[in-house]
Amino acid sequence: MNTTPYSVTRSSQAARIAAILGAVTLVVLIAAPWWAGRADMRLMGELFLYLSLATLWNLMAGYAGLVSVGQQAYVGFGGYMLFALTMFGGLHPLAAIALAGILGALISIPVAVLIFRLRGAYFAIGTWVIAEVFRLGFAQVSALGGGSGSSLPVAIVKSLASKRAMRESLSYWLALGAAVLVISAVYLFLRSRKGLALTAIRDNEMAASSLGIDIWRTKFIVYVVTSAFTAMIGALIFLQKLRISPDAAFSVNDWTAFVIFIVVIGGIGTIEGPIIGTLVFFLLRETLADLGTTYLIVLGVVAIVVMLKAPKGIWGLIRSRFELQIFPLGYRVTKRN
Amino acid sequence: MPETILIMNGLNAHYGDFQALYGVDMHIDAGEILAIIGANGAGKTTLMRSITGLLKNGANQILHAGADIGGLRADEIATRGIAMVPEGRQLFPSLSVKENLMIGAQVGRKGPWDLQAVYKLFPILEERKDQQSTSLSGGQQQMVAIGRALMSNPDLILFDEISLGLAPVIIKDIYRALPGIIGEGMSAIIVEQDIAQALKVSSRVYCLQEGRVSLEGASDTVSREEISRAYFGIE
Amino acid sequence: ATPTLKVGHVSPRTGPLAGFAEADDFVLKGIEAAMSAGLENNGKNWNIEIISKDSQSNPNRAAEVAADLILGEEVDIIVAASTPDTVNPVSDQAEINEVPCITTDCPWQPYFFGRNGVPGEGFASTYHFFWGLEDVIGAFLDMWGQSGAAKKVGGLFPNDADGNAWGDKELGLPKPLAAAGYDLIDPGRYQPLSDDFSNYIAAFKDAGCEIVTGNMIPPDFATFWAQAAQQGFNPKVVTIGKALLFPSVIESLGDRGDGLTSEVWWSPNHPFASSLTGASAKDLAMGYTSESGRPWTQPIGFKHALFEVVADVVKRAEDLEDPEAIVAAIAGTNLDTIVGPVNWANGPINNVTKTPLVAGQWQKAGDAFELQVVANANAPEIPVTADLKLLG
Amino acid sequence: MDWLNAIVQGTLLGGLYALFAAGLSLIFGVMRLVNIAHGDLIVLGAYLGLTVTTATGLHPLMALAIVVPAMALIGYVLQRGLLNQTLGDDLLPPLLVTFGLSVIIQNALLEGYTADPQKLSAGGLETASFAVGGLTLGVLPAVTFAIAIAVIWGLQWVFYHTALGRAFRAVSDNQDIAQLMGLNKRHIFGLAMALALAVTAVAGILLGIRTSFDPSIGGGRLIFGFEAVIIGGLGNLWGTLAGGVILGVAQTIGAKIDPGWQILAGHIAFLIILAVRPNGLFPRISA
Amino acid sequence: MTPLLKLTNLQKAFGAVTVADNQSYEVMPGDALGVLGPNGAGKTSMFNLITGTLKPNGGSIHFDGKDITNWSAARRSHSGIARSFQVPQPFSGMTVFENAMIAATQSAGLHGHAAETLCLDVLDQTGLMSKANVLAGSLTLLERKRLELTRALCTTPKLLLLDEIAGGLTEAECQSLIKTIKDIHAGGVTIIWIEHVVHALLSVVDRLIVVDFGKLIAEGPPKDIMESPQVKEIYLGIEADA
Ligand SMILES: Nc1ncnc2c1ncn2[C@@H]1O[C@H](COP(=O)(O)OP(=O)(O)OP(=O)(O)O)[C@@H](O)[C@H]1O
Ligand SMILES: Nc1ncnc2c1ncn2[C@@H]1O[C@H](COP(=O)(O)OP(=O)(O)OP(=O)(O)O)[C@@H](O)[C@H]1O
Ligand SMILES: [Mg+2]
Ligand SMILES: [Mg+2]
Repeated sequence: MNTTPYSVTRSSQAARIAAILGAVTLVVLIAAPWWAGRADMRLMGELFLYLSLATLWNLMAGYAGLVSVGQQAYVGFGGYMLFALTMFGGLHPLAAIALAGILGALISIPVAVLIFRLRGAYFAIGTWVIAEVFRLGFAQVSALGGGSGSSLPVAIVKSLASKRAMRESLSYWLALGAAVLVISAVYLFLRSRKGLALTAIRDNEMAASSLGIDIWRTKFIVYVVTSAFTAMIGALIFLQKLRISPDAAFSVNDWTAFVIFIVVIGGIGTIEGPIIGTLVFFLLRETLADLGTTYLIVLGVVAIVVMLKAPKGIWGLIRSRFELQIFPLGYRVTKRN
Repeated sequence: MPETILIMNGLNAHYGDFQALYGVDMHIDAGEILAIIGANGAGKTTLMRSITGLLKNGANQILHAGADIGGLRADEIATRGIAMVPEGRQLFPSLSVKENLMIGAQVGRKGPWDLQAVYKLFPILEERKDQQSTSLSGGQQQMVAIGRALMSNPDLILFDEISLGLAPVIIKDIYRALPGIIGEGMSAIIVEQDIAQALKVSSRVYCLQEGRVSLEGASDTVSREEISRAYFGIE
Repeated sequence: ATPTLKVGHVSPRTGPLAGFAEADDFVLKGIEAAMSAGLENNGKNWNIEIISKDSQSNPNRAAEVAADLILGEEVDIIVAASTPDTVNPVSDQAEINEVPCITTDCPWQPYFFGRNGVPGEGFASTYHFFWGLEDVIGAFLDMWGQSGAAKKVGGLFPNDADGNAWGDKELGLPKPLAAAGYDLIDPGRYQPLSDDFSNYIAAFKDAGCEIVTGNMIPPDFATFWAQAAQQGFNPKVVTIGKALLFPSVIESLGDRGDGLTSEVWWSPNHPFASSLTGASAKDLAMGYTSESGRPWTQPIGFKHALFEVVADVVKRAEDLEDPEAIVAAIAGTNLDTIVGPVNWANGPINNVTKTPLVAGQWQKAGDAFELQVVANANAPEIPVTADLKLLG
Repeated sequence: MDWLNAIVQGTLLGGLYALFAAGLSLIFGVMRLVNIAHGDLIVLGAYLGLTVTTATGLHPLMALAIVVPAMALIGYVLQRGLLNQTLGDDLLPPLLVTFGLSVIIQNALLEGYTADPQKLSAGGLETASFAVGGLTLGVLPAVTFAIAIAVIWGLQWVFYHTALGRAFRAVSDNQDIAQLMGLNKRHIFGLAMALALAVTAVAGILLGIRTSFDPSIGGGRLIFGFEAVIIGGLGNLWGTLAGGVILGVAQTIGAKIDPGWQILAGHIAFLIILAVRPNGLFPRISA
Repeated sequence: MTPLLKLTNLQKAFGAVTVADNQSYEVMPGDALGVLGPNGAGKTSMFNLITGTLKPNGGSIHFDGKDITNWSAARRSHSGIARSFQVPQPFSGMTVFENAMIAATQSAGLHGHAAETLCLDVLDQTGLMSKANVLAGSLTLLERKRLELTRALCTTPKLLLLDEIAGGLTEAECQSLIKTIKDIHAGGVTIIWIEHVVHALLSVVDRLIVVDFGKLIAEGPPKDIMESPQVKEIYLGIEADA
């Protein structure tokens, strides 16, 4: 029985407007094959995959407090599974992507058991070492090209769809679908009871456990689910790249450092942050990448400047100025009138 | 007439957009014990953080021994002889008890307080001197915090909620020791919730209410009614 | 109006392989000057626009920029050079997008088998010219034969595309070495950027090796070479691929660089000239040295030759609007370039043709090191410039 | 004998890893700063050594007299000008800022020194060797190991037996309160970074003598440094040395089994140790 | 009737410091037990042992008839044990209301509207409603202590462990706190309360235990305990407070 003159809301006007705008944008994006050029579609596809990686990493680091610098382990694992399952298992690429996710979840279980014994910076370094073990391990598998790497046979790519245009649309839709799926899954999860528990763990583990939260299990679930999705994204990435090698598959720069850059620049611990971060990252890359060393130096400077001037990221800056929340997660107590 | 050691002139303090102190005027004379009382959130801790430089404040809002210490960093203020026993103890967990005490001496001021003097005041600390400071009980930690502040031989020492979480016997000991702790010429500002206790040890008292001074007076003359009015405002 | 033909170019301008592309700007400037008046095709003049992108020595990035050139810039021909890390991802993107592609500066086995090429089938749109492991082996055996060193060879092969190809039991060094009566001591594939080679050194010492060979990156070789001396291992001949290509590496080794041997794919003394500019190998190399103040490097010739082939293809293609016609023109190439003849009809395998290879030794002349050709049995047209000296 | 050789060589290699790690261990212990740029700073040290030796013709070990103070100064300025602003409870700001720094240093070195591999020439020291009990050992690795011991002994002494060390630990525990004790945290952190980069300079020069380097080579070495720190346990520099030696020996023994296992074996040793002792072997500070 | 909580020969030491020395006692449902003892006696440690934040070296803990000695802290919370921390442990990045929601959803297992209603009720009761939308990290020490109480209540506990929540209160505030705790107790919640503010404690509890050096040195009705010379000496100081 509620005797107080207060009530609780979880939405806002801005969020409702944003939802409508989001739906319109989604329809426009789905229709991209009819209005965008091939290069644009490929670029957007890549952007969606990075967005998915960033959203997943943000779930782990921004909400579960699991700062991993080893997610490239699952990107590479997923990529290698795509190659192995299609080349040796004869699977259709789409089936291989799904199975890569399941295998990613399975392999992440023993890894989690091991690295969950570590905290904070130790955890971060531990995940990195695990990813290195994956890299060096796959470098020993000569069937997959060992340290030399391997190319995806053209026939397998063509089995996705025989027409080039169809294939390109399909890759694009897969990437878009992945991003939409990942973002909605994370959003719904965070609004759920388990999501609330996750945020509590991030803030204070001792208090969380004494309030009935099974810390290990909650983190474990997040880790395994994130790894599964990451492996699927990895498979999608290497379906586009067509070629895999240990250094490329398990690149800490490409699959983790840039992802951390995206999330932190955008605003960690918010769903909006990775979206903004991804846009900024691609904007920088597309305009400056031809400058070579200068581009990389600019990237480094941006990372430093944003961190110093806006430690909550760009979205944090926007939010503090306008009190905006597009994906409302919190609760607000208001007085009933 | 005793010399005035600290003067606050229209002191303001902010946490981001939130203003916690509004034009606070206070002074404390050398050798005096000043009590500051006030409800929770009145701004007592904020006042102490401003004096010690942990919160920034403007020029000429705080004068120590005649000099403006408004814009100085906390470590510079400490060197000038202002020490604090913070709310909630806040010891250095990776230092032993003895090292916690010794770090207090690092400002390099001369005076009567050294390790031996502190051990004499709190003998249990000598027993525990090589233990990690966090493994002490709350009360023992409070003793270390007091000892640590004394080690810097300050001329002004600030106690924020010194009896919070202490057993009555310890509180009694500490208050009994207070005149000895303060000694010749050292002044103290005490923030205390136990009003009776605060009035008993101090010569003057200020009451804060929502960031403003709502009462000032000699401790032995203020009345209960005045205090409770100053606490909660006039309804 | 003059139509424009777009050529995309990918190379590792930055990152650990940047040495291979250090002369890119110089070479491209020369090529652009030579093509400034346009090229004639079927009586029509075409502008040539070269768009160059950096792979950052990273295969992921190489695939991205290749896709970008193909889909975004819609280049008509794509070219790439310098190690499998750049060549293979670019070729793969070209193959799937059916864009004509020419590559070089990567032994053909890692190019062909590294891309899962099937002998007899090959690829549809992608072509490669360089030498192969059989040439390296031939040149090395030729040189070692002159040395009189014991026929015990220590092998140092990393677990990367080149190392695996060189050390491969079937296609690499082991079989031909055995056939020529050499004992190859091969402890296995090490991971690049290892900090310790004592186990190799111990194994080579135990076996009494007097020759060391392999394919390494410069820091690994430097580590090995210092440790070898510290641990009392002094071979008579050290012949290493890749690591010993660049004069800067040899200089960094100081006196210990004197007498090291390597394969030579191109040098100012090669008796070839550019089909595009008429410049001789010497002209090209000296041009770079005088412009940059840096010593010449072997990739300069191949980078230049890559665009010679492009120019030749552009002139001959039946229809420059049609990728298939361009591919047909590539396949029909028969051109004498600054690195030797390029003719895919003579290839050892589909889509691959080979240029001549000799063996050379870094010899100290005054203050600087010179790469002297010391063995040329497989390419006698390239003159020997000095005799092989033994180490130690 | 081969096994003994592998173990001895691995131990000496561990000295180098411990030097890579000592600076990291110090700043991680004092500031909880995970410095991604540490590997690149080692390389920077090597390049400074190169510049000094080519400009003056000094022996690289003599060049330390110039490079060590130079790196210390860089460390102090870097800390006060940049890194101090990133410190707090959160792991990420320093992680991202040092990542940015790493990219900047790498590419600036590439612009300044090109991608050419470089080496510091130490003359006879590079190849000198001596024999003990049937083993031939390099003088350089032995000197490196001895320097590692000296450096670590020095750091450990500073950390646990001096007022500066006490100040390091106090500031690392609670910055606000340490300031109340008259400690200027910005200055103290600056000193910690200066000390760390002084050690880094030594590591960089010894690396530059041992093998050739180019601007991109730092990142690969970084992970070994972190592993050594963690194996040893936070706040215990002798532990860091032990961690380095464990890594080195695991690598040489792994390589003895199969050269492909060399680096992998080091990582696996690290994981096994952490599985058993999540705070490392000899922690003095809780992580 | 089975005791709600039963400690049997509970043992815990940190090196040479013994914080629980063979402790055995029982708490019946509906009891209100006070805990006194000098600083460092092991009172907070006893709470840590009961809630599972610390693992004992020996002995057992039974709750509601079940042996919970090896249960995780989370499981104990689900079964109805709640506590406040002496040093407050808020989820500083969440609002006060969300802090309460954690307790209501995770420990009490409530969903949606039911959880929200419970939290609003408790916030009202503990006087934190005006701070409901404020980040917990920006609360003052005393507000944090109230938040501790709020969260503990939102777990709908059977057993409530309170660790020094009356310290630092003004007289008026103290009276209102006492009233709140009495109400909670009257609502059927069993309470164990560690407190140095003795008069507050005495106005609520019906039994006292005294701990020193980890040992139970006295147990009984408050009146007897406060009169005992031993307690006067080690806890209150020789001359008892007037
Ligand atoms: N870090 C902070 N950020 C924002 N506001 C703060 C912060 N610390 C304190 N405040 C606010 O400043 C005001 C004064 O707080 P202060 O801690 O000085 O009170 P106090 O008198 O010491 O109270 P208490 O008796 O509870 O310790 C309060 O309203 C509090 O909410
Ligand atoms: N993690 C730990 N490691 C070592 N010793 C500890 C640890 N936690 C507590 N102690 C020691 O156990 C003793 C009891 O501590 P505890 O916090 O239980 O005391 P307490 O009775 O709650 O005291 P207070 O009234 O001051 O809060 C203290 O002497 C303390 O030094
Ligand atoms: Mg306060
Ligand atoms: Mg306690």
